[in-house]
Amino acid sequence: MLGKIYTGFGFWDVSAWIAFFFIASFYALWLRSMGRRDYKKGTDQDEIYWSGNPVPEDGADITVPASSAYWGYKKAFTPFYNALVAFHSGITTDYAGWFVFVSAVICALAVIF
Amino acid sequence: MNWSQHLPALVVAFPLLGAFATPLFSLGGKFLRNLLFVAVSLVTLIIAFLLWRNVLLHGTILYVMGGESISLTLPSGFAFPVRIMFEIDALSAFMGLTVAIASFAGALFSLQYMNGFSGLHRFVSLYFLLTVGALGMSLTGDMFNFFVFIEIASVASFGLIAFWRDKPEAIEASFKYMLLSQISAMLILIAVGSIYGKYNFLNMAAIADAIQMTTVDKLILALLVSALAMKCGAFPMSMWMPDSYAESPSGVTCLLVTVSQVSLYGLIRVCFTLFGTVAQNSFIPWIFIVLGMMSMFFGVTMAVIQHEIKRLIGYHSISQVGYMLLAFGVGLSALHDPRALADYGFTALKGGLFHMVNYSMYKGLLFLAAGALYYATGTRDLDRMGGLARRMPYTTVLFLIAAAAISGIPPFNGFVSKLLIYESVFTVHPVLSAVALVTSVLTLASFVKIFQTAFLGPEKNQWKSVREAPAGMVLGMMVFGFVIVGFTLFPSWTISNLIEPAAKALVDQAGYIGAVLHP
Amino acid sequence: MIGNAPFIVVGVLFLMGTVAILSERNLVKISIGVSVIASAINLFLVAMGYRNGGAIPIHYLAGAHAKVVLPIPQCLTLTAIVIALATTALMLALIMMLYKHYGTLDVNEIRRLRG
Amino acid sequence: MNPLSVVVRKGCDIFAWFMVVFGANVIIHGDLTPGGGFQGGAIVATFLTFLLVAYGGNRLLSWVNERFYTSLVGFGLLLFIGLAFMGFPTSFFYNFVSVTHEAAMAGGAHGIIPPSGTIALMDIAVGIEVAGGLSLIVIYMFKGIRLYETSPVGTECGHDR
Amino acid sequence: MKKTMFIAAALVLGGIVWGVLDNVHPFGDPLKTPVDDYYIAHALKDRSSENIVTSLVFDYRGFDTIGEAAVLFTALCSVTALFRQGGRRD
Amino acid sequence: MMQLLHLCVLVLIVLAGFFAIWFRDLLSSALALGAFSLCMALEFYILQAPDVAIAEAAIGAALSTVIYIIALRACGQIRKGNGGGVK
Repeated sequence: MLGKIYTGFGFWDVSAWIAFFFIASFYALWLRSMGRRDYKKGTDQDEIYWSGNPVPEDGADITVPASSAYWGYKKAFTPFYNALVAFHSGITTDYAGWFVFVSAVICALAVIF
Repeated sequence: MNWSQHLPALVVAFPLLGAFATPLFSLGGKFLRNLLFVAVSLVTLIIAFLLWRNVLLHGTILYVMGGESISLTLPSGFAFPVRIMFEIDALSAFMGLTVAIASFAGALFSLQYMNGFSGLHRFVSLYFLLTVGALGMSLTGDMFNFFVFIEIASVASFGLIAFWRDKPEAIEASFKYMLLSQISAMLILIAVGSIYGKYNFLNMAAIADAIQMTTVDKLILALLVSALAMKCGAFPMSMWMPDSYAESPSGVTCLLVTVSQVSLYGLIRVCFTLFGTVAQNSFIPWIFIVLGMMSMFFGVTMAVIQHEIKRLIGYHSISQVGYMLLAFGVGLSALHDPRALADYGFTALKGGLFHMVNYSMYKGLLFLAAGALYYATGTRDLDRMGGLARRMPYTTVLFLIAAAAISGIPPFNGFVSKLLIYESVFTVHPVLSAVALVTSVLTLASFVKIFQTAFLGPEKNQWKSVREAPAGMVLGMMVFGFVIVGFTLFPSWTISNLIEPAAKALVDQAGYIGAVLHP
Repeated sequence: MIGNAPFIVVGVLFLMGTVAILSERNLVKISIGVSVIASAINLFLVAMGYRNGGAIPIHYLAGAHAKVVLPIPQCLTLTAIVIALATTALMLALIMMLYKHYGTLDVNEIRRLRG
Repeated sequence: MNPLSVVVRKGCDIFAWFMVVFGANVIIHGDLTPGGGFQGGAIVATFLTFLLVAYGGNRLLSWVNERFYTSLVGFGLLLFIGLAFMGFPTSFFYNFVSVTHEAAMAGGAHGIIPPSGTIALMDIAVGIEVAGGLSLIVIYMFKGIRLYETSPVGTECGHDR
Repeated sequence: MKKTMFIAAALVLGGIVWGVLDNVHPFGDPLKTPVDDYYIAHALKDRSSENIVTSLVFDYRGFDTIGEAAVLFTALCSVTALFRQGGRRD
Repeated sequence: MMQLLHLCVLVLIVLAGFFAIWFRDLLSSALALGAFSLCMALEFYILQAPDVAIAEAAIGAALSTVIYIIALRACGQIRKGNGGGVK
């Protein structure tokens, strides 16, 4: 059941990973038990460090929206993404056109080779 | 009468009977209809499982529709099959089992998920017909029959994608898919007709035996490859995929994913078995590899910037299909060389097939979890979600399992199949492996994004009253979760019992032909 | 005399239908293009099964031992015709719903799903 | 579509019934003459088309009974797949009542069952199904126009809260 | 620009499809007909059906026909689901 | 003689198909499609396929045209009379 899978270069064994999982979790628990005991809930230690940004009022939702995730990545690849989003134009005949185009290319390759 | 002989016909006929009987049963009220829905799906699953076991024990099964006896393939004096035939080798049975599992889980999920809609008896009929189409595509041994089943599956999916007809986007997505799929159906029909005109056969094994390597054959192969690659979502023709996956009801989406996998099955069946020697020596493997690389890379890069949950997961479908195309392309290029096949080709095929079933399972689970989120919150926009982990613990855990599996985090099953693919395609060229690794990293990044924005973080005031999804939906998700965990914990059992027979059946063209022509 | 004329007609019709799908902007015109392609393929299938001097594939009309045109393509064409009708009806139903929601039949304006 | 003049309407009345009879003829003699279940069913479905052209859709919709056509479709389909299932001891779709031509010529096919067996019976089943199904498609497309004219968009909200 | 490219692709595809059709076999002269000859010889003898096409549709290739009936039923279900009367929950 | 008729029908098919696509007015287009189907049925009859000819005449020429006209009416193209004038 829990045998090895040979991939040609090496092998894959689940039991090793399960053992690794237990060792890693014990290590994490041990690290956690080494932590400081003078942490107190409800004091200043709980507060978020706002670093000059405007502090939201109490009860407001403070989550990072998904559109803001990987902002730098998106900024760096703006030209690429402009072209790619323009490619997904939403026009049905364009989609059909790409399909016909790829079919024509594959058929032309079949004639050539 | 021995019922186990008739399993191949029953596995298609039973859900078909269910579809035809649904209008009758829905007269008896909601309970009877739901009972039919679950019972027929469950029985189909059981039949598919028994069929798979029979194939594993006894080898390839033939079933002649309307023949006088089960073994009748050759009427005396004529050395060719004259009737429609189901030819079920290990690969077909494996696909049928995958479809049946996805169909059962989606049915359990849809019971509760669809409770706000009207016209549900039509939904149940269409759902069964979609199952029938996918099962028939994976089991049939006749080209025109394959076309008919592909049309059943397509028409049922148009109806199901547009089922929420008061939403303009649903109709739009359905129309886009319909136009593309009609063109592809026409191309398939031209190809089937040309094959018939040239060789006078429609049976796959007989065609595979008679096929020659002329230009017309290559053109027919090219038409089939482009049409089926569109159906399974290779990149420049894949724009319908996120649209229709995002707009269909979630219980249907998990089956649509599997139907696209069955189209991929048709593609490899055509390339490996039907056109065997023609395909492997020409440019076709490189078409597979180029399409696969483009699908992987562009699919995942589009997914990273999405902020609508089902659309994001839909773009991942394109990139995951790219992995399989890459693996099958490498396997196809190595097919004519026994040493290369033993060296890396067979591993690539195993990885591709294992990834196919893994993908069906975890992508189905992801779509179901997204549907559960939608059911609970009423929005699909990730910007508005947040902190749902406390309110929906089961969904969170199941989503986490599926996300870890799709991102290829060890020890989940997605990692195992991706490892097989990486190491085998590395032998052909390191660039292929590098693109696959980059894709995997970006996949992980986008799923971290979903998990962080939807489940983690402080609880939003808007979602204080959100409850966990109903029991039926959680049960449907658990079916997939159970399968994923099983594959994760017992990969070597899975590979030796499920994947390796299928891969052997894929490369064994002579066996496929011989089962029909030389019984 | 007639040569391969039916096959040429099939090619021309296929080309006309494809060009109509790709270049027209009206959804109904696009669906007419799909119908034309479907009919072209039906013609292809039937023309492929024709034998010169062949008779109708019905025994008492053809006579006992006459040469008969091939029956399988006609069987396939029957199936293909009904499938084409079913998909045409569904496509027109979708077009009706699209017009209801978007108020237009122009394909360039029906693009809420993009990006 | 507005109603046409009296002459056309009367003509359509008569011809529509002729179409039904002709379609039934094509269906029943499917195994003997050109035609069969699909063709006959489509001809029978033109009955509704005639009435639609003659009387206009709004009057037609007040006459037709959808439940009747739905039950036709269900009955035809269940009969078809039931006949297919009845071949099961041998195999799915086995033609379990047909006799060979010699036996039929020698008089071995007495009784109500035709010598071609399930071919003729399935013809009838498919004819019923196709006639009902095509009529129902036309009816529902017409109801679609009415839906478009009367009800506003977005009445059904699904589970959107 | 894009449109021109697509039309050119359509021309190429149309030409290739015509090339396929033209080279399958000459019109009116099928090269191989073993399966069809089997049907022509056996349809009347085994099944006593005068019309070969009907015997093909409902007996030899009957499984295709049930698929076709299923396609029609599917389209019917889809059309009725699209034009259903909304608001009623059943 | 028969071959001449055959050629004439083929030319008619191409013409009807061309007009079905070329007409700007959608109603004319749909009717041209009906005529196209009728010519196609004639061609099937010439090719010795009466079964297919009956099916094509009943389905393609009658029902399909009616469905097209219903759809055009639903889209307001008949009463407006501007044909395909969405451009």
